[in-house]
Amino acid sequence: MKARVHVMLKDGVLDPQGQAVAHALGALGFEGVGEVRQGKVIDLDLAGTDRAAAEAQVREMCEKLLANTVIERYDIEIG
Amino acid sequence: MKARVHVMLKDGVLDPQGQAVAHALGALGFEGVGEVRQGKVIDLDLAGTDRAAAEAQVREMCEKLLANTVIERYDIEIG
Amino acid sequence: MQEPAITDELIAAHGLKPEEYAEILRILNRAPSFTELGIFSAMWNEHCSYKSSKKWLRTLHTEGPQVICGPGENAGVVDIGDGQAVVFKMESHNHPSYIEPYQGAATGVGGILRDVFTMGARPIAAMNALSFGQVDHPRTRQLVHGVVEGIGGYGNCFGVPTVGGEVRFHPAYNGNCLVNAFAAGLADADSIFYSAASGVGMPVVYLGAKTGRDGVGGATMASAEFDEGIEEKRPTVQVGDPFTEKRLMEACLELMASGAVISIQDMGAAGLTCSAVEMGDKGGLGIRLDLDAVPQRETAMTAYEMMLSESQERMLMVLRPEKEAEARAIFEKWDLDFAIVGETIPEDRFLILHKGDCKADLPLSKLASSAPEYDRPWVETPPAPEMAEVPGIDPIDALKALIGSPNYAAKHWVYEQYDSQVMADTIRRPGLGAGIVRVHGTDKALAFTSDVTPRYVRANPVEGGKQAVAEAFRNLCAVGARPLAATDNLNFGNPEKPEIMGQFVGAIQGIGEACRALDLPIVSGNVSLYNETDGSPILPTPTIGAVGLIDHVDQVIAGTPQEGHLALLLGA
Amino acid sequence: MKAAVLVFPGSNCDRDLAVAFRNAGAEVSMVWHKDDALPEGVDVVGIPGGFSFGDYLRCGAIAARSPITRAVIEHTHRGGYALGICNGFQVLTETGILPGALMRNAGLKFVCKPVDLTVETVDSAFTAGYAKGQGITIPIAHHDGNYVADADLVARLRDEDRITFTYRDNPNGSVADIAGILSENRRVLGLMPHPERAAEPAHGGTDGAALFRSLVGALALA
Ligand SMILES: Nc1ncnc2c1ncn2[C@@H]1O[C@H](COP(=O)(O)OP(=O)(O)O)[C@@H](O)[C@H]1O
Repeated sequence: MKARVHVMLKDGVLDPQGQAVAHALGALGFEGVGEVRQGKVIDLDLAGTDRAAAEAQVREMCEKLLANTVIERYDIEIG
Repeated sequence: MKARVHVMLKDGVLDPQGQAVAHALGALGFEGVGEVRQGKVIDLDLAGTDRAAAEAQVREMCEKLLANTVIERYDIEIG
Repeated sequence: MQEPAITDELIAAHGLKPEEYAEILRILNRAPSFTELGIFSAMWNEHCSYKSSKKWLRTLHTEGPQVICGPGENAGVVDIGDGQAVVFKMESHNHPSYIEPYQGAATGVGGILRDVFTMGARPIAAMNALSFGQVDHPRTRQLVHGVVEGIGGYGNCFGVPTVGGEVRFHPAYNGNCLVNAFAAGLADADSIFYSAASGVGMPVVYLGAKTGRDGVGGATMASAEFDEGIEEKRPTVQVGDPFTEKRLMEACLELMASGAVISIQDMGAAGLTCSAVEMGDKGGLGIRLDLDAVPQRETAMTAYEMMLSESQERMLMVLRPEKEAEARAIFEKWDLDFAIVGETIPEDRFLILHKGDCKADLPLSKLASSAPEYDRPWVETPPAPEMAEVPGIDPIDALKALIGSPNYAAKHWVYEQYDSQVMADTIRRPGLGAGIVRVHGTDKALAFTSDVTPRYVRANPVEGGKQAVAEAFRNLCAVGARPLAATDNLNFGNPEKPEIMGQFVGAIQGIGEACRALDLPIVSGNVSLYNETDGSPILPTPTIGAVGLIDHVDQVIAGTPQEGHLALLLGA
Repeated sequence: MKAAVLVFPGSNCDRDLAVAFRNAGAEVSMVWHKDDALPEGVDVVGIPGGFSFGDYLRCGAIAARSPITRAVIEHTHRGGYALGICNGFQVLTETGILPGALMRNAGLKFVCKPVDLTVETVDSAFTAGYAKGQGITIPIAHHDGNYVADADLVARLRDEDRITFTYRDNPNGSVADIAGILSENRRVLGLMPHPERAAEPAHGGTDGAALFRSLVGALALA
C-alpha cells in the first residue's frame, strides 16, 4: 500500500522558503502569484492491506517523527 | 485559484533523505515500511480563473524554477 | 539479458576512436563483449587515462626529501615532521557542475574528500577554486548559487573546514564553468594506505553506499566537449550524500586502525572498474568480481551498468581474511554496506561474473598500461598583441573601478556559506590570503592557498604558469609559512587543437620551471580537458593549490592593517 | 566534574566540544547514539553541533528519537544538566526539553561568521562567568538557526529570565533576536553560536571559554 504525507508549516508561521519562491517567480516575470507556501511530501511504501490500520500507523509516524507539531501540520492520503 | 505542485526526485535517483527517514522509522519500531521518497510540495495562490491557462503557467514555473528537471520530476494539481 | 551488438556507432558513443578500437581487437585477439567495451572506454577515456597529458606531466618537478608519496596515488603525501604527514589533492568537477550545479559541485567535494581519507588521512581543510562566466550572463547567477550551495552543503555536513579558494568571472567561462575542489588531510607518516593489492586469494570487499545506475557513462561525458546534445546526457549526474560520506570516513579510519586493510581504493569515475583494475595492476595481480554480491539500490542492474556506475560514497578494499569479522562489525556499527565481492587471483585477468555468466575476461595489466598515450601536435602560443595605451585615469577612480569589479570584490558572500571553523582548529578563516589550520593537539599549523591568473596564462602560457606557482608561494610566505609542496588542477580546452595543446604544454613548462626554482614539488593533480562549448574554449586555467608549514602558531603573520601602520613594498 | 558528549553518526563538533570541556577541567566521556544509558555519575550532557543524521527530514529530528536521547530526557527530568550547541540546540527543541523550534534561516543560506551577542542573564551555571549586558563575540555556523516561538512563549521566556544570549545584528531571523535559551529549571541551555570555537587564543577570540569555565566550576562545587 502507498501512503502520501504532506507536512506544511502551520498558518501563521512565517515561511521564508515560500516567500523566496514567490519573490523569484515575480522576478522571472510571472504575474498574479499571491502567497506561496512550501512544504514536504513523503511517500511511503507500506506492507499490509488494511487502509484504516495503515492510516493509524502513518498518523503515529507523523506524531512521532515526520512532523514537528510545534510548527507544522500534516495530512495523510492512503492511496 | 490554487495550484499544488509536487516535486520529487526521478525514480532511480538516489534519495538520501528518504533513505534516512525509512531507516529512522525502522529504528522507532515501525514495521513493514518499504521505500520512502521525500520531495517538496509547493502551494500557490494564483490570480485568474482559467484553469487551462493556470496549468500552463504553473508548468512553465516548474520548468524554469520550481523543479530541477535534470534529476527531478513534477506534477501539477489545479484545485 | 541480451547485450547489444558492437557497432561503429556504439564504439563512437563510448568515446573510442576507430584506431583505439583496433588496438582493443589487437590486445584481445577477438571482439569485446558489450561489458568489455564499456570497461575499455572507462579505462581509456581522457579522464582516467590522461592519454593527452601523461607525456607532459612526467616533466613536472615531483620529488624532494619532504615528499613521502608523489603523483600516482589518490593524493600526494608530504612529511610535516614529528611522524605526521599532510595528504592533499585538487580535482575538477567542471562538466557535472555546469549541468547540475548543486549536485555537481557537491559530488566534486565528496570525491576529493574520499581521495584523501582513502589514504588513511582525516580531512582537515578544504578549498575551492571557481570560474564563472560574465556576471550578467543568464546562466551565471544560477550556477554561482548552485555551486556555492553545493560545496557548502557537502563540506559543511561532512565536517571539514573550508578555508580558502578563488572566485572569478570571465565571458570565456559562459558555457563552461570550472569547479576545482581541494582537500587536505592529516595522517601518521607510517600509516599511509595505498592502492596496490598484495597476496593471492585475498577477499575484495565493497564498502559504503549501494550501487545504482548513477552516472552510467559519466566518465565518458566528463571528457567530452559540450554541444547541443547536452540535454540527453543529463541523467549522468549523481546525487551526493554527505551524511553517508561522513560515516564512510569514520568507518574507514576505524578499519585502517584495526589492521584489516591490505589495500584500499575509492570508487570515483567508473567506480568498480577503475578501482579494481588499479588495485590489481599496482599489485601485479588479477581480480575476479562476482557482481551478484554487489549491494544494489535498483533492480535488474546489468553487469555493464554495475561496472560503469558512478554511485558515490563507495570504496573497494583488499582485506586480511582473518580480520573479516572485526571489519564487518565496524561497518555494521556505522550502518554501511560491507560485502565480499571477489578475490585477488594469480593470473593476469580481470574476470567479471554475473548470474552465472562470464561478462568480461580481460588481461588486467593491459587494461591499465596499454591505454593509448598521445603526443598531440601543439603550436607555441604567439606573443600577445601589444596592449593599447592605458587611458589616463585618476588613481582613486581606478581603484574604485577595481574594487567594484566582481573579480576583485570581497568574496564573503561565497565563503560565509562554508563552515570554515568546524574541528575548532582554524586559525585564519577565508578572507585574507591563505587559510591556516592548526595541526590538532600541537602548536604546528598548515597554510593553504589556491591561485592562478588565467589571463596571464592566455597571454603567455609559460610565464602565466610560473606566475601561478609564484603567487601561491608568496601567499604562503605572507602568513609566515614555509611552502612545502603543491597540487595542480590543469583546466584547458580541446587538446586535439594544436593551439590549445600549446597552451597546455607552455603552462606545464612554466609550472615545472617555477616549481624547480622554488623547490616546490607537485605531489598530486588533475587534468580537465575539453572545456569548450560549441568550439569556444575557456581561458587556460592551471590552478595551483599549495601547502605550507608553520612550526609554531605564534609565528603566524596575522593581523589586519590599522591606521598608523607602516606600508612597505618588498621585492622587485 | 563529569561530562558526557553524545556522538551521532553525523556529529562533527563532538571532538571540539570534548576539547572545550576538558580544557575547562571536566572529565569527558564520548557516548554513542545507540547506547541507551549515560555513563554512571554524569553531571552534564553535551549535545554537539554537526549534522546528527545528515539533517535529513529536519535538523535534529532523527537524533531526538535515538536511544541515547531517551536517556538524556530522563537525565534532565531528574534535574541533570545539559548543553546543546547548534545541532544540539535543535535536538533539544525537537525532544521538547526546550520550547520553540528552529527553522531555516530567514536568508535561506548557511551562515558562518563571528557574531556579536549580548549576555542577557547571568543567573545560570552556564552564564555566571559573564556580566549582564556584556557584549561577546562567538562564531555561528548554521542553516537552520531561526528560532520561532509564539508571542506567549517569548513573553514567558522574558518574564522568567530564560533568554541567555541575543544577537546584536540578527543573522537568521530569530524571534526577539534570541540566540540561546534555558529550560525552566535553568539547567539546560540550548544555543546556536559555537562557544567551543572561541575558547582558545588560537581561535582568534576567547569569549566562549567563560561558559565552560563557569559550568565546570559550578558543577564541581555541587
Ligand atoms: N570560493 C572560495 N572559497 C573560499 N574562500 C574563498 C573563495 N574565493 C575567495 N576566497 C577567499 O577570499 C579571500 C580573497 O580571495 P582573492 O580575491 O582570490 O584574493 P587573494 O589574492 O588574497 O587570494 C582569500 O582569503 C580567499 O581564500
